[in-house]
Amino acid sequence: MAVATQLRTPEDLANLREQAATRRESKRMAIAICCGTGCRAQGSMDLVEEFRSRLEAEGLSDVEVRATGCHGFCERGPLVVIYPKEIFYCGVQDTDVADIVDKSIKGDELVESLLFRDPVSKNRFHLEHEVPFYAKQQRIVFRNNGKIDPVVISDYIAVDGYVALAKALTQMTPEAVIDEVEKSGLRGRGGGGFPTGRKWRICHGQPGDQKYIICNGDEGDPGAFMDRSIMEGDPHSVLEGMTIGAYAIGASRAYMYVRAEYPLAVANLEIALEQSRALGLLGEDIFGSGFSFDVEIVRGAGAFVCGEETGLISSIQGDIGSPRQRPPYPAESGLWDKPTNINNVETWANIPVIIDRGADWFASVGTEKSKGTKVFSLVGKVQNTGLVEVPMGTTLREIVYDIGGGILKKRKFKAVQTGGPSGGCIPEAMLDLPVDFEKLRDVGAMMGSGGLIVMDERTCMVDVAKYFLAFLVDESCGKCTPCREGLFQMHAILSRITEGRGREGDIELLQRLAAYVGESSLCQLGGTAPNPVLSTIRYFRDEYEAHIDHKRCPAGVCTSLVNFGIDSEACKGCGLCLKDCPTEAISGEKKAPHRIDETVCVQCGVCYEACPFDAITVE
Amino acid sequence: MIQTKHDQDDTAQWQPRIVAFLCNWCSYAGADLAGMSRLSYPASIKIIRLPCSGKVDPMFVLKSFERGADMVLVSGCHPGDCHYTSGNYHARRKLKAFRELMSFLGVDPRRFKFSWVSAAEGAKWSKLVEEITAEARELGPFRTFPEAAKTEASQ
Amino acid sequence: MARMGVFICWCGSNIAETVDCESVAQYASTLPGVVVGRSYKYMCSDPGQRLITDAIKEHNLSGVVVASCSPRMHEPTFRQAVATVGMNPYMLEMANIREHCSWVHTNRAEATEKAKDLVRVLVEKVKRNVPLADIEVPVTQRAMVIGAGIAGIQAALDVAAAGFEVALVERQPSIGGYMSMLDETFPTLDCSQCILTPRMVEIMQSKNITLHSFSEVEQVEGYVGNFEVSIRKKPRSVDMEKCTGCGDCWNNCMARNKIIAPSPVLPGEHTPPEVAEKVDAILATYTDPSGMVIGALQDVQREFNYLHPDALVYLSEKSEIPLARLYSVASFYNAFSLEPRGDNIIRTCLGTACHLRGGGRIADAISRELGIGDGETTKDMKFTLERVNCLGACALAPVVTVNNKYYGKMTIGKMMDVLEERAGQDAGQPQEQPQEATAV
Amino acid sequence: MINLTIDNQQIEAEEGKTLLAAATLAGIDIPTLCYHPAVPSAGACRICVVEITGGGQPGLVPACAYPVQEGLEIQTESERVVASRRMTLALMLARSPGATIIQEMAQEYGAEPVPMDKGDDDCIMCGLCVRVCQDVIGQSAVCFEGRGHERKITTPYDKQSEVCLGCGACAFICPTGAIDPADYCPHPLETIPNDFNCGLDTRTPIHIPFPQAVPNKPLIDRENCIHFITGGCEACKQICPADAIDFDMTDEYVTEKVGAIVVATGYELFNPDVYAEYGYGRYPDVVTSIEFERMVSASGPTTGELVRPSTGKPPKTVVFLQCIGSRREQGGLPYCSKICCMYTAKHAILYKHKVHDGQAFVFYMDVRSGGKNYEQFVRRVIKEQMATYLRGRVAKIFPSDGKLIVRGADTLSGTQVEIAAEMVVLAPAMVPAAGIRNLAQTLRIGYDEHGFLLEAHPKLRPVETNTAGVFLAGACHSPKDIPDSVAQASAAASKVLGLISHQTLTREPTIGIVDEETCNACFECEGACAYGAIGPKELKDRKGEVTAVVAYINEGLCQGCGACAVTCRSKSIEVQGYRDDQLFAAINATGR
Repeated sequence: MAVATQLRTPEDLANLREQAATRRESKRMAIAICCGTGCRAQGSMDLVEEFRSRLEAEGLSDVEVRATGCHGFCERGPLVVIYPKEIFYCGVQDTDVADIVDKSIKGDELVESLLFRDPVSKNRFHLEHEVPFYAKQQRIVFRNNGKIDPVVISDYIAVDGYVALAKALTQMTPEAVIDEVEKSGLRGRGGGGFPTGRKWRICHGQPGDQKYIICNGDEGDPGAFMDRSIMEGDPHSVLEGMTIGAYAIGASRAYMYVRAEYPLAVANLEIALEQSRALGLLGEDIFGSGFSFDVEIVRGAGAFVCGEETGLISSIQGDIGSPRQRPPYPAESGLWDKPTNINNVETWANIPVIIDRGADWFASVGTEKSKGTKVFSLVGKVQNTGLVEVPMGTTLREIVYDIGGGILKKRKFKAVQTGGPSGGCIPEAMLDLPVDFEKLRDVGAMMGSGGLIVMDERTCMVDVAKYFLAFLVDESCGKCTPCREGLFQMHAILSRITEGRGREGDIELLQRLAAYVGESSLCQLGGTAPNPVLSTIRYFRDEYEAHIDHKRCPAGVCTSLVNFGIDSEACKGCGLCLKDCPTEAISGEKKAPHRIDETVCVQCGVCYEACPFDAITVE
Repeated sequence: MIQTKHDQDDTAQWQPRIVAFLCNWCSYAGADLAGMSRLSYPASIKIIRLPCSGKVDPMFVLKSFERGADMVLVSGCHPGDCHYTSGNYHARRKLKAFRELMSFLGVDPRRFKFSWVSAAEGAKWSKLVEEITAEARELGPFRTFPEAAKTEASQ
Repeated sequence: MARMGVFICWCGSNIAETVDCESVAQYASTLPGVVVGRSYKYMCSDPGQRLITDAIKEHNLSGVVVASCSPRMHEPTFRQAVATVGMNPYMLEMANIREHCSWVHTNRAEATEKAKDLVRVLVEKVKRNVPLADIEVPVTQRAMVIGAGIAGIQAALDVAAAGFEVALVERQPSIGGYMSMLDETFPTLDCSQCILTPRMVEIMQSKNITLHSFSEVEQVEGYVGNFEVSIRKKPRSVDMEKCTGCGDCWNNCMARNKIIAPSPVLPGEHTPPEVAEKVDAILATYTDPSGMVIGALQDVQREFNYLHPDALVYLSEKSEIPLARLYSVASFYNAFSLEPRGDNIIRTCLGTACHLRGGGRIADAISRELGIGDGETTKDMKFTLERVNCLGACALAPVVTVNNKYYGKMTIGKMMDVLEERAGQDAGQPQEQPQEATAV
Repeated sequence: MINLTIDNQQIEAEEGKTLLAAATLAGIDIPTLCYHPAVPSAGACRICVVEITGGGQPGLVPACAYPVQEGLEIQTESERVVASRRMTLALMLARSPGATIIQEMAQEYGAEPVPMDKGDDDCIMCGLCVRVCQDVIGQSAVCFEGRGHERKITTPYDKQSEVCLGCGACAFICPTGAIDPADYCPHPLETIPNDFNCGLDTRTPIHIPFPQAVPNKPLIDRENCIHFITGGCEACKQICPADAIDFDMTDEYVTEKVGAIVVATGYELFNPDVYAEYGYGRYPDVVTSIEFERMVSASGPTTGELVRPSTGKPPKTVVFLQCIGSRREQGGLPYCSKICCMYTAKHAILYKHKVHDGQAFVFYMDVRSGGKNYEQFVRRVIKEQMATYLRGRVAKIFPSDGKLIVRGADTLSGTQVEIAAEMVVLAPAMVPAAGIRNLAQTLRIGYDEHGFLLEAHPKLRPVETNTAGVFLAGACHSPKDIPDSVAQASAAASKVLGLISHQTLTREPTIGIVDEETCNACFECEGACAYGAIGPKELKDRKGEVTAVVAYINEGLCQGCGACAVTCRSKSIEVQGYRDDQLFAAINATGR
């Protein structure tokens, strides 16, 4: 169905949009099935096949089956949404296809069992926008995810795709585009929050005819996967944003650096590139404006440090991803020593909307200094894990409880970690903190790429700090002493603490080392590495003291400080724990209270997780 | 050499007459050195000083034989040492060609000697004279040219 | 008609010992054109010379032959003498009856006979001499000294002191010669450097001396007074004007040893052909491999399931990217493995979300089950375990992938089942392929 | 130029320079470890961090890699800088407790007394070796492997390198000496012998021959310089503050017009390794006199401390052997080298000064001490028992348990003598400097069979040569000591002055003359003339018409060799004083 004709003028684009839109509307109904990595892992591709063959068998040719990108509510995957009514079915298996077709496609009823049931309020919702997970969200970046088929460009064009590009190239000067972006107040979504407009203006002002644009799709933060979903679900919005940016800055070439662990994203982007080149939306003299631009995909190879600008640049240049000292900043001398502008995937995806609907509209969303929305990946001990796009200023409580559906297994909320290894944790007391670059930084955390990891009482904060340090020690490029040696020593101290060999003064030592590493490291990986430790000490000093002074792990996580037992009254003898125990340390007859053999138990805590009756005791 | 020299009687042997054309810078100086070193050699040789072995005109050699020389010697600097850079090269090539002509004219080529003697080779000079004198004795007196000259003079 | 004078010298006893000088003189006077023939004990002495000059005046001689020692010794002496009385010096020549006669012959009769011959030859020649006038030649009033040891230095300084320009040519990079290597000098035990160095400095400071160090005489043209010496100044590779001798260069020179450049290697010389073939295919897809090193390595890894050493070496030779750089890149990034990997590549996610939901426990369980640690491969090459930092599917924590197939919300139990299922399959081609998109 | 403030001191620096360079120029010391002027900065070790207090983003930045900026204010010893430096040193000490430089720096700048896990790896991972090999030398033999704390420096696959040149730059530049190229270089490492110290110590390709060299400027030995062999390494060019290095220099030919030439090319020492019996070249403790001189010299390889090459300890017994190569009819040089007896006596004295309890022996044939105060000098050595003089020759030297047995004869006592020496010094003969024969031929002066230049007359004209205008001085004429050389030099100078002090000089008139009637302009003569003295000359009639062209001999250039006269077919050229009629007359006179 690929349209081969070149779009030479905005009018050509408009005609194509007309055609595509009418073709979409002509269909009575459309069954949108989420084929993001998450749902795909739960078999959504089979659903697509099943629906197609069923519809064919039933001769219902006026219904379209659309394999879309990620809808965001991964917890409840695979997701199916039936348009135009937006009926929302979750947890759909291929056995339910027949039911859905008969009731919702042919008839006008709902398949009750597949409707979303809110664990707290227990009532059911059958329209997507009513589902609490989506209700409070405002989807700008995810505007097309779930609505279009990522590998069909006409889908994207049908929903006003490339209108912004045509407007920018034919009606606006590069300076005007930059002013618009600056006026919009858009700030970098990669983590730093540097005003995008100003960044473009600096690079635009640099001398030299050859400039580069880079899309940072490394997304190294563990617990963050929004860039993935955008690249998989709506690649053209990123490409369009980059083309507009390149026009504004005067760059002729761009590189998209995509993580090795995102093969589907690479595949969808390659297809999107082919299709936009075929339509002349990339390559020579786009829309007859004389502006030529092309994009090349560079696959990352698994290095968190390549998320740092200069690390990424040296990786593209085919070398180890070691950052270098700045200045000179990449805007002055970046890729192959030419002026280079680097922005995150989510930042680029915002650009078309700003140009299309204007800076004022964008500025109306979000807080005074942090404009627009932010996509968070809500994960960890929360009911509804998935991607949440909320306007800046939304409070953490709303995200965790209203959207996230509260804590898993109704355990008590302890903290939420934002900004990944560079960020910090926020205790319950600050749940009402509105999400904003400055506010998060003030409390010792960081917006970061947007990973929101919810932790409950069963999470040991010292273990979390140790986890992040272990991550950073493994991901440090090893070039500068503070990061290579400092983090190693801090990790060693934390390991001692979690193994019950903590000593007096360890906390102060950690703080001094943290200050040193943060201050003296060469790049921002080292610069922000101490944040997780500092913030866990700041808010959960008591846990540290418990580990050091009393050799106890209140959360029952640090294995060497904990041993598990079974409370004979509470234990119903259901045998769940016995089945899961990896070392067969649990014994007992069905319906009779079970016992844990101390010598064999490795304190892995699986039984504690598995027991529905909280019969496992922790001392 | 304090005792006076007495007349040694070695006239019994026939004393060939050898005319020698020596280049002033090397061979002549070499002969001087032989003298200074008091080396002795037969008195058969009579030295004519020329600026360079390159100055030896083949006609001189012919004229010497005609005037009764039993042997003619031309001696110059070692190749490369010539005071005039290339004089000895000219001499070597010219006189080599002339030697073929002489044998054609009936003169035993062994009667015409060519050698290099540097200013420091006094000993080499004296040995050279001894050798060519012995050879000249072997060859015996050279008569072909003087007779021809005599008959010519007589006509 | 020539009026010749012949004067035989006795040279004390040096000539008279083996040559009867008186009879030679007597014989000479009988030669045609000879008007006076005398002999005297020391012709070169003052009375000897006066004997000649008086005879010239008395007999109005036109030419003189002096038979004595070598002309190389006293020709100038006698020529000056005759010039004082108006005779053209070139009308006088010498017959060498000492070095060429008396000193080398013992037989008195033969020696005397030879002396007579030599005199006769010279008389005949000199009869035909014509007066000659010396040639005036301009002199370049500059001097050259070749070699700047203590001798060269001294000569140059003396000439310069007299106000003349000197070109001092020294083959070594520095003047000073052997003396600069000495510690002390006999007999005074002066420190050699202390007495030499001032002279060396004097050379540099003297405005008359042009020093050509590290240079050799190549060619000498011309003759006394008008030499043209061409000097080859060997390249120091250091600009003498600019250099201040601060020492930064020789204190930081990197070549501490003699070096031997590696012999150039023909690409693929010792690479198994099938490996070379595959790498060539990969390289064909890149216009400029140096920019796409990571892409190229990923293709190589997909082809061989790991970065085969021969492939890396061959890639380095073909793309001229140093093997060191490829190796450091290969060992830097987690995605690459320098060791052969199993058919099933298990990746357990240890991202924050997965960590919290027990990702670590699953990884430990797999390690216990298969007996392999992080990055290791089972003996039967069936399984490789890699602990990775985030697979980007955090909503399904804890996540495990096997050859890019995602398994979400894993438990240890489920993991064991997957292992069994995978162990059962005979692997065949490893499925490390990226997922195909469902292009419509 | 950029203006900035360092430690409240107003500084001006060139744009593009780093803070470190600006500070060093202003005499402010900033410690560095992973920095080297010739290697691109990495800012890795962070020892050189300074604090930006104004005019830029505040914080700690590495001075070695941070460029100077207009109006920047930095402090090099602020409290934050010192704290950071102390922590960096503490961490490095924890990683490399054994590295001496880190211990010294910790002493000097203080290290935070922080309890840490101790490592034992001397390498502080500064990366200088990788960067010098990759960016300066251009070979990329060593590289990083892995990342983070497990990162290490190695060659690909820990195997022997195929590209390592063995230049040793990595070991030279490593601050802690943790790397040794011998581990991975494909060939054994070999230093560059310093010829000034007779190869007893080493030098680098760019070097000055010796500290007091004049001109005191370096040169590059292109045989060993990496740039000229592989095209890589421009370290010296990068570092030179005066930008004086110019690799493109080639031979330059200069013509000097001079009136007189003094040859003073000096001598060399005969190489005694031809005499197997002395074992020179085989036994390290058998040295030549010049090597001994260098060993005792303060500017020598051991800064004046005399030690045995084999053990490095002062030799207790030294045997001096005279006339090695000199005064030998066969297999050597027949002449006496004149200076050896004197410098051996001097060596005996120097040896006494250096090793008071040492014992010296001298095997001699005859002590030649003819110069002024020479004999008294030698007498003093003998009288004050500085050396035992043994008249006789040495038959053989052979090693036995760490010593060198010198077996020789003492003809005065008529006995066989064996001395267990710890060092043997040979006094080799003096031979003219290498290449003397070529030079003599170029100058067209004579030389003897040993290569010593020939003086015009040994007694009367000792400083002149047979070629007018060329004079001799020093050992190139014959073996001589310094006093004689200097005297001869001054003599030669006076001869030169005698010649060039005049505007003109007279020359022998024995030159060629062309008989213009008979010359048929075949110009054969022009080819024969070595001096280019012959050229065409136009004969004109009164009306200026050219009637004929004949050969013309330039009076100034012609040397009178007569080659043209002999070549001339029409016999139109005569050499004045050696005309054919004169010579024929002389030849005629040879007959009775």
